[in-house]
Amino acid sequence: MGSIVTVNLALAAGLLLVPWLGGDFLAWQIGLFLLYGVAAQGVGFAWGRGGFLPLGNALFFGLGAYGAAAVLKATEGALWVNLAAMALIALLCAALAFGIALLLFRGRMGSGPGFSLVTLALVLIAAQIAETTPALTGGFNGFSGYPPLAGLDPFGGLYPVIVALVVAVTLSLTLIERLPAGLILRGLVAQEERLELLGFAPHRVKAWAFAGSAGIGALAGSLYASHQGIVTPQAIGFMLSAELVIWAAVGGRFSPLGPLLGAVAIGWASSALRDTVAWWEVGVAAVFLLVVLLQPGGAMDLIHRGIARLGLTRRRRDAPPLPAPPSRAAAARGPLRLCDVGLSAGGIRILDRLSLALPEAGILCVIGPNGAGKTTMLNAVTARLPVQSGQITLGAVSLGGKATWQMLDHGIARKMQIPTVFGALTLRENLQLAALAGRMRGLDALRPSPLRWQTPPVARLLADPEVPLAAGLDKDAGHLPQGHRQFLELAMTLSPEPRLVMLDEPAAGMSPAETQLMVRLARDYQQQTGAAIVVIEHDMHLVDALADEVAVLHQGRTLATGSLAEVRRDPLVAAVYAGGHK
Amino acid sequence: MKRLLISTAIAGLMGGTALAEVRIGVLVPDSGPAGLFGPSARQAAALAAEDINAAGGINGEPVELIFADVGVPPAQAVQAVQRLWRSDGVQGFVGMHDSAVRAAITGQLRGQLPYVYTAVYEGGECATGTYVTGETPAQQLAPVIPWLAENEGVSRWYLIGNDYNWPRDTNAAAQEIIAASGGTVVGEEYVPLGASDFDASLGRIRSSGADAVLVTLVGGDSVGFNIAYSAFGLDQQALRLGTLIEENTLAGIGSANANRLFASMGYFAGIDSDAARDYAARLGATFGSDAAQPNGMGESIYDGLMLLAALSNAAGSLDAAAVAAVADGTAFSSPRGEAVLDGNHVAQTIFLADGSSGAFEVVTRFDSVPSGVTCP
Amino acid sequence: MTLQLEAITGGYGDTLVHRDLSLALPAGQITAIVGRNGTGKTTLARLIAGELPLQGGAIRLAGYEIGGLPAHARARRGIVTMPQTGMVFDTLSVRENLHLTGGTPDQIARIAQTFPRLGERMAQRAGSMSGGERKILGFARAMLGNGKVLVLDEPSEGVQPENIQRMQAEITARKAAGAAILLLEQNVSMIVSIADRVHALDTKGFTFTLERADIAREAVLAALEI
Amino acid sequence: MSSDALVLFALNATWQIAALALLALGLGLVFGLLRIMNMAHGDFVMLGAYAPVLTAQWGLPPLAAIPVCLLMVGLTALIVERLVIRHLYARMFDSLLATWALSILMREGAELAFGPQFRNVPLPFEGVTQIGTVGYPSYRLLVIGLVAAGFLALWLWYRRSLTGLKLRAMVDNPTLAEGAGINTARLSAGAFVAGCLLAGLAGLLLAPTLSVYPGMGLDALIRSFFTLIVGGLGTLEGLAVGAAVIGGLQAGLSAYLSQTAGYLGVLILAILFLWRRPDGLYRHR
Repeated sequence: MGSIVTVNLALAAGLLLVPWLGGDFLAWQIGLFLLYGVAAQGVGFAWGRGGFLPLGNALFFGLGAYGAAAVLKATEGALWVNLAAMALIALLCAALAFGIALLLFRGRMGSGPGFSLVTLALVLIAAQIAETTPALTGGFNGFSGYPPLAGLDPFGGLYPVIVALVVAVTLSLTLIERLPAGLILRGLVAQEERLELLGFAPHRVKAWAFAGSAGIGALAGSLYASHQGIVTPQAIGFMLSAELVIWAAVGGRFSPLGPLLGAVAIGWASSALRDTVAWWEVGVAAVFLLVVLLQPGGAMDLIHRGIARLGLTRRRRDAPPLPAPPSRAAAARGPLRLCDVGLSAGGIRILDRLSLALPEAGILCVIGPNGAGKTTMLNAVTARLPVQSGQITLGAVSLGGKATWQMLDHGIARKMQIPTVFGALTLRENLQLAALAGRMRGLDALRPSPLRWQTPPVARLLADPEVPLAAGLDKDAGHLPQGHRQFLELAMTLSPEPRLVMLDEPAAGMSPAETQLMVRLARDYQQQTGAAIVVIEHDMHLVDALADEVAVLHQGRTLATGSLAEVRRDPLVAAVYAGGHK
Repeated sequence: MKRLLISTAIAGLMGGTALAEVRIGVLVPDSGPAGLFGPSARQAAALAAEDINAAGGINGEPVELIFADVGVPPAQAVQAVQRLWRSDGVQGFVGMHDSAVRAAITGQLRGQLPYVYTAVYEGGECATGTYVTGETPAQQLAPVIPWLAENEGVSRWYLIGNDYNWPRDTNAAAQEIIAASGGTVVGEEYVPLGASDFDASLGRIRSSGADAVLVTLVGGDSVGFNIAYSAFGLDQQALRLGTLIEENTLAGIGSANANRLFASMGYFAGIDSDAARDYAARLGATFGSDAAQPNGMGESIYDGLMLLAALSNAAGSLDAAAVAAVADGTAFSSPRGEAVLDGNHVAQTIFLADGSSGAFEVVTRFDSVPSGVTCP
Repeated sequence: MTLQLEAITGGYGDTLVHRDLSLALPAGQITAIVGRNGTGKTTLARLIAGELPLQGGAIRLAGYEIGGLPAHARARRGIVTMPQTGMVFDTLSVRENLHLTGGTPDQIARIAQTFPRLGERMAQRAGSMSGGERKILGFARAMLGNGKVLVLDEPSEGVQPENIQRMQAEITARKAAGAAILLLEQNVSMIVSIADRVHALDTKGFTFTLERADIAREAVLAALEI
Repeated sequence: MSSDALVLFALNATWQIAALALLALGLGLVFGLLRIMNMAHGDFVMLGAYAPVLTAQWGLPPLAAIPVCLLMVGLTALIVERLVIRHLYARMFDSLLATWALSILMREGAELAFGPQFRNVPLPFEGVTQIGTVGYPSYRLLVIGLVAAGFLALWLWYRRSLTGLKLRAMVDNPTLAEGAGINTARLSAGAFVAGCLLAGLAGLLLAPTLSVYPGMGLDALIRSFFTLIVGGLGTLEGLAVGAAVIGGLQAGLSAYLSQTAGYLGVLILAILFLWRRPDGLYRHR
């Protein structure tokens, strides 16, 4: 926490010194670039933290600016009315962005360029409307003739207000990184699939990020109206949107300060060079190109690396863990049943009227030759693939039409075949995210203490001397060897105390000792919680050691169920394996 | 051009020591859509400064020009204006740019410095301390439409422009003038800036039976429209009148597509007068192969500087209040001819030129045309 | 031509799957590797093909080091790989799939006779066929052209027994023509029928080797830990 | 509506569609084959449009514009591929941003090299062809014919030639394509240069109907983008369908409402497509 306060105090002090050292005029100049910078911080937040690139964020900047101008004209400088109205406009912009993102990301749209292009089209529409409705916006010539905020002189009193906004936004963005919300965002970028299996809805997470990005842009825009005394369609146009992205990229989109630095540095350099150097635009474009090619983290990345080299980064102190609140996943009840489930992909029938009743407690191992539909069955249960016919029920509840992220609240957790962990996050952060899963509610995302939650399953795993996790908690999960990754994913899967655990080839790539450990951990969890566990496995030793019951799948159907010895005796099973397949 | 850039850059850097000069800020578009007027505007400014200094400068002091690029969004343009004003000690401004930038600049200056706006525009600028030499719709149309009715026999007008303030205000003025001249408006439409497809509009023009089209499209849109217009043979049906088609735009349109294309402005490179010929010759002599094609938009900076110098010399200083006190009736001359300040606009000569040959040939001229703008 | 893997190291980025692994694939021999899932058989195939970068060691084809060549250059030198998944071009027709490998019309006609399912579906999009049929097509692709080293990753998975028989005949024919063949299989019968040498692979490397005379079902199953 | 007006509308719509398809072709090729959003596409169109300007300036015969265009655009594309694109094949956002920076560089470079002013490219031949009672500019009819023939030839080439087969194989499964001995790096470079050359040729063909200036690329880029979005990114058939829908919608709305309505209509349609049918009208695979 100390460094956040230091950085922001230094930022505030440095910015407030500008008028004192450089005069009101310089402060006025810097003020504009700071406002652009705040809007670019919004872009950087969505892009660097949320992982999706908005190409039309001037939409919110412009709406904020036009809105504030209209309010200022109507209310004639009553400070609190003005401020309340500006806050309201920012909230409305945030709500608009939230709605847009929710609609777009809920569909088939990933974080790819589709979203960027929609925001681009939106800003083109907005600019066209602003340009061609003079009665409303003043048209091309702009909206003017309103007093500045609370009568503050753009060359005097307004500057501290801008600095206050800059510091407030920077502080908020820095704080969010240290809060559960920031961790969830980082998880989103690192491994969306795992986040979803941990019960977080990616489209909602992205919508919140975009709402924040838009709200920040609108706040900057509303002060821009006071700073300029005129709002023209450029404030809501494509070119400004594009520049916001350039500033965020060059300054560094991963850091709250990066976009601010980019906007002030490029804006100020452009304004200084524009009139004397014919090449200035080429220069800015070349710098942008070089950053994209060679320095994707922007200038702030260089600065961070420099600081790290100087050894100035501080180690974070570890606060003592807190007991985590009860998990919603632990409360779920009812055995899982698949009834005549059919699923085809790419014209190939993978599940063919598959019926399978899982026990409410105990361990079921699912075996079958490659291509029998074992993993697809798990994909059908966790709604990763759409079921085309049949029913999947959990007790009395039908799981049809539910999304992957809703499964955890029904008590279902899953470990993937290829372990999916948050590779860019440390082990500790992986476990923190898993501790939030199924337990976090509403405003917990903005409180620091949930990051200290420790769940009973993870506590047990960390206390187990054989489990190779406790030693390297501050290492990046992406650098773990395959076997250790399996244990990390197991810890994350068990952390929310699910009633139904699905383990897809949990021992792949493991040594015999590790395999034995995995067997013991799965058994322990089952006995401690009375949960149901489904294991897909090829390794018959493991099946033998683990299974209370075995189901054999073949060509998308259940071929046999029973104990391992029983299914081994089954002539149908023997026929399938006769070809030599295990 | 490069030499000029360098010399102004050096002048800018050395500015701190050369106190015995009057500094004027010259606002021209070097970038953006109007960037093509940048070179001719800078050259016009250089010639004007030479002429002002040769005639004794402003109040006896030599004039020094400081340029700023205002072909950028208003927020960035006013940064430059403020810098020239607050850091470089500029005492007055002359600018040729779009109306959004003008509105932003008048909002910043608030009448504290004299400011001359020189671009063709929609009219109506009445801010304190702001003087306008640019042609207004009333000036470009009031004498021209009746003349075309009489000499070309046109009466059915179709109005087409880009969808923003200037074309809409121009057409509002045109409506009245056409009605007063006995003509009718058979169609009026606006296309978004950056449009490239005019087929639907051309179909409407054809079926409207128009015999004249008033074109208030700008830049590339105007070029595209006029090319398609001729491709469809509409030049046979209706003549065109443009109020912002200068030499560059005409070059883009091409001689093959310019049949019966008229333009109405305060300046054309082909004006048949000693002042205009002298101006063209000096451009060549001063800038050699770098000389930009002279045109009404670029040349307007010359007029602006001449007006500012005349105002200052009349007032004895560039103090805004002193200038305002003597402004009305101030006269100056330029390659366009003589002009007199009437209110804060000028009454000036308007030329009607025919571009059919690919170069504008002045058909007729109208002297002392009033701006039609009266400020309260 | 003999392919020689000399102490190769490689894997996925920082995650190394093989360290200092050595193996010889002699010309005119079928070498099989067995091992559980996750021991790195597919990774080995990808390292040989050049899909994954070699992080140590050398790969020599007839003595010539090819470990630094891009995948297409190795393919042109005669290293043909049939991957375990994605072994066909789904959007191309069966004929186009075969044509692309350098199969002449004669060769294509012959292979279509060998595998009648392919012959019937020449104009069909490969992606619309069943998993087994695509395996056969992928296998047929690997058999066309002039592969000197054939790396076959689970060719029999999901394939009907009669077609497995045909595959074995094709492989044996290529062996007779002098190709070095690497068979990565879990199908014990196939290995027992045609392999000249079997290596058992574990996460730590090769554990033991069976020569032709010792290759029996039980011994191979032991390697698979079934 | 009279039959004349109907014929004229149909011709105009056809022209719109042909021009859009021509403009979008290079962009679609580069995106479809390489998954690179070439934001500098419009600037290659611009470069191609300057070829006849330079040819005239150098006093060369008009037909020399074709080799000048191919040489100028091809060399630029080759350099761009080497220095920039090659490093960004798997990085979609980065390639978008880098080509955008390139776009600014090319536009500003063109302004420094060619000057900011508008250039006129005269029609290679004048004249109006009578179709029934409707006269239509002959050059436009020629371009429509060329585009139709070019598309057909390209489609056949893509479906029938060995290079076309290799390209399709590379798009389908790059790893397997490498394994089949296809040098995908060289093929990708070739595809990028070809896409840029098509953009340049579009500029060359459309130059006599457009305003030619350094900033003309932006409009070409945006129109191409929306064509691709509606058509579905990546197939020739989809591109033709997209051009038909966008061109038809714009022509229809412009004719019956206004140009602004046509412009907004296209934007709204693009948003709807990106949202509900991200694969476009013509489903890929």
